[in-house]
Amino acid sequence: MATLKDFRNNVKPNWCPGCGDFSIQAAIQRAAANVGLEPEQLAIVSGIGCSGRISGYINAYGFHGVHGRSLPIAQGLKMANRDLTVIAAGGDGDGFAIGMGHTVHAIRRNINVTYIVMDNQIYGLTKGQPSPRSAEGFKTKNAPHGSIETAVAPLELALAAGATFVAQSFSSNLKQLTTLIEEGIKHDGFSLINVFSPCVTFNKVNTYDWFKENIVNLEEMEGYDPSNRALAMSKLMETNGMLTGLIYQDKTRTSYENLVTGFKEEPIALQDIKITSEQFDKLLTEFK
Amino acid sequence: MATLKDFRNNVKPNWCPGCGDFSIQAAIQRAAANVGLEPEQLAIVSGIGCSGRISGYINAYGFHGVHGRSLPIAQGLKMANRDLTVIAAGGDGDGFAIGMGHTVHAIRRNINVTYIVMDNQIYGLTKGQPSPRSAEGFKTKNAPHGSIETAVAPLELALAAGATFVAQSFSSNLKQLTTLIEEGIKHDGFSLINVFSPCVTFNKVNTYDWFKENIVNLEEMEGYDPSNRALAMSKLMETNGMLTGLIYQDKTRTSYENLVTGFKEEPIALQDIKITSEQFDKLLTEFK
Amino acid sequence: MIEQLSWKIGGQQGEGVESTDRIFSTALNRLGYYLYGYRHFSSRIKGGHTNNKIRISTKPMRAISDDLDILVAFDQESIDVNAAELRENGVIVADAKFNPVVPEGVNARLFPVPITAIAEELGTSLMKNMVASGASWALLGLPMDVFNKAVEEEFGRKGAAVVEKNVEAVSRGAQFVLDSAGGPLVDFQLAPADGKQKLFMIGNDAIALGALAAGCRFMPAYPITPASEIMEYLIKALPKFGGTVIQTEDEIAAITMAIGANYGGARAMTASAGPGLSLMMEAIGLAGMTETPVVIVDTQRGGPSTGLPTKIEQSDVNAMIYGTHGEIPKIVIAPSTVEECFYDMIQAFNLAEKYQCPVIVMTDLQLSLGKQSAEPLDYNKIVIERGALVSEVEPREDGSLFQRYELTDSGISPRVLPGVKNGIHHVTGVEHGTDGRPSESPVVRKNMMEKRLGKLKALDFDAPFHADAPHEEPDLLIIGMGSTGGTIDEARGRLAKDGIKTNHLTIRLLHPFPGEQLKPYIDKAKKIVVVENNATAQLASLIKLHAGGSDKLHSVLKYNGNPFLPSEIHKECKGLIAWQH
Amino acid sequence: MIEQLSWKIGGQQGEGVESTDRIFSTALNRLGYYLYGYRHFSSRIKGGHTNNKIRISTKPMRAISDDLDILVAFDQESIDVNAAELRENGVIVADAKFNPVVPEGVNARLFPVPITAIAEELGTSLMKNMVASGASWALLGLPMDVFNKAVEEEFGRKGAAVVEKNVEAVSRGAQFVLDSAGGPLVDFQLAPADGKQKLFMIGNDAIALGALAAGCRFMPAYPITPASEIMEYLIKALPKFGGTVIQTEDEIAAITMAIGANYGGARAMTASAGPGLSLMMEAIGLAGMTETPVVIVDTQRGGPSTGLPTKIEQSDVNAMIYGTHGEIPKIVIAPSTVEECFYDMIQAFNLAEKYQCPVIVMTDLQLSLGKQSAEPLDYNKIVIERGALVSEVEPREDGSLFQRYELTDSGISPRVLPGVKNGIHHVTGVEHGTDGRPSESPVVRKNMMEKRLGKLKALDFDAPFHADAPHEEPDLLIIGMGSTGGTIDEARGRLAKDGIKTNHLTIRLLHPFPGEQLKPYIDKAKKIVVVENNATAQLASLIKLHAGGSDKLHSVLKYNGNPFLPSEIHKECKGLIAWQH
Ligand SMILES: Cc1ncc(C[n+]2csc(CCOP(=O)(O)OP(=O)(O)O)c2C)c(N)n1
Ligand SMILES: Cc1ncc(C[n+]2csc(CCOP(=O)(O)OP(=O)(O)O)c2C)c(N)n1
Ligand code: SF4
Ligand code: SF4
Ligand SMILES: [Mg+2]
Ligand SMILES: [Mg+2]
Repeated sequence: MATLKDFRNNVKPNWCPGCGDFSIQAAIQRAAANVGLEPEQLAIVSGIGCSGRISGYINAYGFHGVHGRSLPIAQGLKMANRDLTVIAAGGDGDGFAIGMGHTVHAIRRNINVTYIVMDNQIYGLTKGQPSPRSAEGFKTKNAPHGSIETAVAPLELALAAGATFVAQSFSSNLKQLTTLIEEGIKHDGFSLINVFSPCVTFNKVNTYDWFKENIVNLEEMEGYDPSNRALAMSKLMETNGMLTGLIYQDKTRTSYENLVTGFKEEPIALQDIKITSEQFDKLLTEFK
Repeated sequence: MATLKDFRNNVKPNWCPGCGDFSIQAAIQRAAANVGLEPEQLAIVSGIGCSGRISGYINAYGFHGVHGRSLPIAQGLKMANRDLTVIAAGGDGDGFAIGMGHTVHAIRRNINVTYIVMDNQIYGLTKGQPSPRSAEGFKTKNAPHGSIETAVAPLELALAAGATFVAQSFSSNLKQLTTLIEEGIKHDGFSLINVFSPCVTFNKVNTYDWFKENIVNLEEMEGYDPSNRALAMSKLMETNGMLTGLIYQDKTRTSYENLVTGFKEEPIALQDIKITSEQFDKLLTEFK
Repeated sequence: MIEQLSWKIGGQQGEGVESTDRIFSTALNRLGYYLYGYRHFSSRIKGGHTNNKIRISTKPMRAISDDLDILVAFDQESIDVNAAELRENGVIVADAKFNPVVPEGVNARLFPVPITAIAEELGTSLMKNMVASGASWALLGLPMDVFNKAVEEEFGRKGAAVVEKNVEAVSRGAQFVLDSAGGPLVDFQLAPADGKQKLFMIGNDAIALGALAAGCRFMPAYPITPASEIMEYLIKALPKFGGTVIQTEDEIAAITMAIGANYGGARAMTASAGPGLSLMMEAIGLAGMTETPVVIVDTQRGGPSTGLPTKIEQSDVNAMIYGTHGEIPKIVIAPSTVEECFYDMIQAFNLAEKYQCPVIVMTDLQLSLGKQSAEPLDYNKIVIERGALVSEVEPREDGSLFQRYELTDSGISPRVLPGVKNGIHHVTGVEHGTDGRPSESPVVRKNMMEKRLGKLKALDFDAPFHADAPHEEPDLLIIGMGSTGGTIDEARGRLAKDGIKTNHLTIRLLHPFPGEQLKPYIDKAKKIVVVENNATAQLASLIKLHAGGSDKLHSVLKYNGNPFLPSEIHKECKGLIAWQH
Repeated sequence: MIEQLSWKIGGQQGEGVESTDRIFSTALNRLGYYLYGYRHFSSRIKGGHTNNKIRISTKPMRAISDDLDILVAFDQESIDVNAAELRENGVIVADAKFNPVVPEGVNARLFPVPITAIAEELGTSLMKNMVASGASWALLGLPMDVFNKAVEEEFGRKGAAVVEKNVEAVSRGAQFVLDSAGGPLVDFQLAPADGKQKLFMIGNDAIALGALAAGCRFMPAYPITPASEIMEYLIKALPKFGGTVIQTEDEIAAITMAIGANYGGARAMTASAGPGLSLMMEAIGLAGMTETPVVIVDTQRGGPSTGLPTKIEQSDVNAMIYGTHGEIPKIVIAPSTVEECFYDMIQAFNLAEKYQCPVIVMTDLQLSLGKQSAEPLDYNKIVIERGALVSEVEPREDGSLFQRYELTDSGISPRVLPGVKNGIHHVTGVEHGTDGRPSESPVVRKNMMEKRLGKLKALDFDAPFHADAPHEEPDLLIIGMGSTGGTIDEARGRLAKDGIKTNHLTIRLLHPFPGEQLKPYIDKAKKIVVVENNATAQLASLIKLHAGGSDKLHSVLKYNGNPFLPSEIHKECKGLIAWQH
């Protein structure tokens, strides 16, 4: 069986020292080993951004696509080969700005993909513009007078979009993060895991310390029931989205692939695709 | 002062007889007259779909754009000329499928545009495919085995996205609809009004009768407080989004235009755009 | 006895025009006639004039006729709009309900038939289509049993009572018209057909069927006219083969999902028209850069922007060839018949995997939606070639990645699918080295650009163009693409009668353009006419750029939304010869 | 005394390379030297080798030099990577901290300077840039007061103490290196500059400034390399003029918002690079179809897909010209200098409103990001022409709409802005009649296509190309676009020394392509070389298609991510002459 080190490759990430993304990479590697995957059974589809480089830093199949489209690529991949474990990962700009439409639709479609948002509340790679996750008043180069838009509340949005698995974590909490990724992978459907991942270079507001102060950890909350959607929503609204932990999971639903008429257990990619001449003749009768 | 008939033109809509969209057109015309607009002060930006034709059926400036982009066009227009009343209108496919990203972002940006979704839970113009608003199990030509995706909950999404005005109505309730559009126009910020508008040709499930049976009218609910966001959210979740009326309004926030540094009362489109030579010289110093 | 005839049914959209055509022409197809259909319709659901026209012929025929023999009209508007097209002493079968009038100046035989009345008597006005097609059939004096059999099949599963009602409607329509006309029209007696079984389908059917036969098992797509039928067919068909269609949120999701699925090893495609194609541009570049196979169908309609969604145009050629930023290998092919729609889809999937690049299959609205007779499709031509696909990989000791982008002589590298042991590698739209990892090295960059763009140098494409070139020294070389071929051929027949010798090339590979292979034809030609449904002569520009001939090249362009008529091409060509002689 | 010199600073990204360059070159600019900068950087934030190179000259000079005179190195990698570029006996100023070593085979004068040590002694290693630039300045023997004044201005608002610290860092660096070198380097003594005040800016600055001057008051855009600086400048500048920038959710929102704003009467633009351009294709068609002015800047970078985001390429030409589906009028212009970036933006906004269509302004990464000296910009050339904009409309009794798309001889129709009384009309991306209402009439369609596409027939564009054509019968005609002009000119200087006569055309209007105007040059030329930064010779294809000359046209292409060097063009051209003579 594969171990953690099997998911490591020899590439040195080009992230800034101290970037939150390192821990997310580590958590994915750990989670993959913990759930018993072999490296070739895992595929990571990523977006464009500092975060997007992650698919190249884990020893697994990796697809680094275009900005904002990691989710449709990941869903296509999963539909082609449902035997694979497919993780999509990318930045908050990638998933909540240009990719927002796909994010909402991937959630409601509920294909079995685990989506990890590496949320630093800023655009890292393009050097510090505000992201849809930047709080109102947040000042950066591209918003010298402070952002005047309301920040996106990704988890509330996800619940509204019909999510079956919603979690949030913090890159410093490697243990929680690893467990959540494991749960996400095991979840039968689409899982969204938003991860606070400080950008040490450009984001001088949402720092490690800031998160430590502001995070409300569900693990420390007595009797929270993650199967209660209304509760999840109201807790999120109460805490201004700063909750971490497993916020909501619907175990009663099964994933999209299992609902598709005629869809087989055997992945499309492995099926024999040549039709027989009998099948062909039958198809032609409609046109006679 | 302009009256209802000033907002009528001599074009016969090409909608099917009985289509819900007729009443939405009438409601906009009434609302425009009621709030005291002159036809030239109103601009309607619409998407592509049966619904999208609406901008051609009202005597006002009309821009019929491309599929899914009515909101950015409308926002651009409002930024150019904030004296105009700008209404964006389009189908549920237009706004919640291809346009979903723009919808979420227009909501959080909060530019003073009134967005009317003509929600027939189906794609009309392309002849009856499911829309993101089609309920699970909904059968159409393009989903002969029934839709297997969770329907979009637009109002919950809007609240999650930070909406400052969220309303819903039914094309048969011309009075309520007209009032809500008036309120939307008067609201200082972005207003979303989702309108159930039966497609009599392709949607055999969500019919006039079906809506009459399933709608929960807030007007009949004692003591509902539309300024309470948490309440709005929980009522929506309780009623599976079938609430009509003014669901939420935040009157404490002002619209985006009023928050922009340096933005003037005088519309950009009417300002003198030639800079003076003194201004120019000053600009050049930075490059010396 | 005549060899061919044209028939049209007109009415309001949603009124049964489509189904009247369907029943009538299905029955004709059973008799073995060659059919070629054209639909005139608008971008609205109910109301608005619509008409369907069919050419019926004893010989293969792929052109709309210039004139019209029989017009069936559900309303006066249908007469007013279409009567001018009727040939001298043509026939109008019209619903008696609206007191049809033949417009002044038109010389036609009018047969009012109580179409609605009969249908309503039998229970529902929906049966208008039966009455109208029955009347048409009877006027032609065709065997009634064949028609009834078609009706039986159409309604069989609704039970005998329904079949009976419909047969009754047919026969009442037939009887009424025969009584007024005094029997079948002698001048409309069609010579017997060859009786051979033909397929009767639209290009979109053939595309969908071809994709299925090619092993396509996944189609993410977004509805749009005139592409939607491809999706609709596969929605029904794919589940029987373990595959599925996903109606995505937009075209960007559709193409990127298709790319993801192809990366995963499925054969996946998407289809759209101009607006969707434009939205796919970035992703097409991704497929090119990552060397991921993907097949995209563009069913061209009137552009630009939303344009004329229900009208023909061939104006996306440039966008297909040049549309993405940067430079990628890409193949653009243009089937010109329904049969080619089928075979080319198989070829498209094979090429996409062989050359590991996007393949765009281009049609136009007429080819996509015009229902027509097709030769039986040959199962033996369904050959699936998956290119350099590697299913087993030897372990490597050195911890290196699989060399997915290995530099080879052909530029084509071994491809392995996720899931395969020892095959791990990286894929990115960023420039990359042989293992797929990002690289900014100028040397790597140069090699990779040359590898990718060089792949198509040896492109092995079956028939980059068809040459129907009987003349050593033609007066005119006519070049076209897509649906215009049959119309050009009909015009050529007339030109031949005028003593003008023509050769005809149909371009099937638009990119990489077969310039070198075309050159001999271009060089030899005295005059060249390029026929295309657009305003800026896009095909002609490709020819000029890649094969020369600009000094003798003339364009015949049509961009008013309608397909070419044979007479138009005939006239233009004749004028050109006369003028230049 | 020498006339020109080249200097480079190398280190890790985020280490102060940029700021060292900025301080050093700003001071040089003050002295009136002509500067031409080049940035080598990667798509990552911290770490990874980066270097900035500047050409310093007493005369106008717009090319990177082939070799290097002085290299300032913050690490050994910077020496290893760049030493080969050093000219014989060149100079390396390196941080003593890493014990710098001159690579074998390189003959250079090494001056280790305790750059980090001095900076840290003075309080922070951030001051490395001061020490390094001070040392460079001193070696050249340039007047210290000018440098100190530049430092003062840079830090003035941070207070006297900070200024003092920095001046101290400068002088310590200067002193140290002068001690080791025994005074300024005699062979690096630059002749005095002309002392005239120049602007020192990147193309993106000039574009943003030009937009502002043109009256652009709204810019919706999405960040991307190498376009972001345009947005950044306008974010700071627009609020002072009542305008604003919106950072949108994506490029589709950016362009459609810009279209909405232009429809509303603002002058609005957006800017992006290849990936964004690809995403805008559908909306560009909408602007064309609705005849809405809009200005789009494409700062080309290495493609395809995400490609090489920090490297130069000129490979979006085809996408800009042909990228949307269907056929629209569109103008594509290519400034070739920083000054033109400014003036062309004014022209772009005027053309967009005059011809009521999208205008794409094309640059490349080197033109957009290379910081260089520019001639003073002329306020008097800021002329704003808003075309057929109507601000008052007479009432009409008949209830008809304003004829927004009136058919006129020029094809240009009166345009009225929403808000104007009696101006109500409809706008749609669907084909439409003169009042803007949808129409499927073939006649209307034909008229409207011809109206739209005909508008640009009379395009009045200032200098579609520059001709530097001193020779009646040149041996070689060299054609380029964008940032390559200066490099070509430098190569031409060397060719002249070889006795080869060259003319040089810089294409500035890429679409509609000025084929007819070019023809005389093409026809007269014996040989033509087209120089472009791409792999498929996109400019050459335009020339072939519109102006001919394919038999004598040769392409010099570079697509490894780096800009051309003068020597490369010189060699290729010389080889061509030799080989073909
Ligand atoms: C279509 C397109 N637009 C813009 C860009 C430029 N771009 C690259 S990454 C990025 C955003 C980065 O922010 P985020 O997604 O939050 O990732 P981070 O770098 O913060 O991890 C942008 C705008 C691009 N590559 N493609
Ligand atoms: C980019 C693009 N994709 C697809 C289409 C085709 N199309 C036109 S309208 C429409 C959807 C219509 O549904 P909706 O928005 O709900 O409007 P309705 O007709 O129901 O009012 C589609 C898919 C298009 N015009 N443009
Ligand atoms: S810029 Fe920010 S997000 Fe990017 S690598 Fe550096 S710390 Fe991480
Ligand atoms: S198809 Fe449906 S939505 Fe469209 S006009 Fe008809 S009833 Fe209305
Ligand atoms: Mg981010
Ligand atoms: Mg709808």
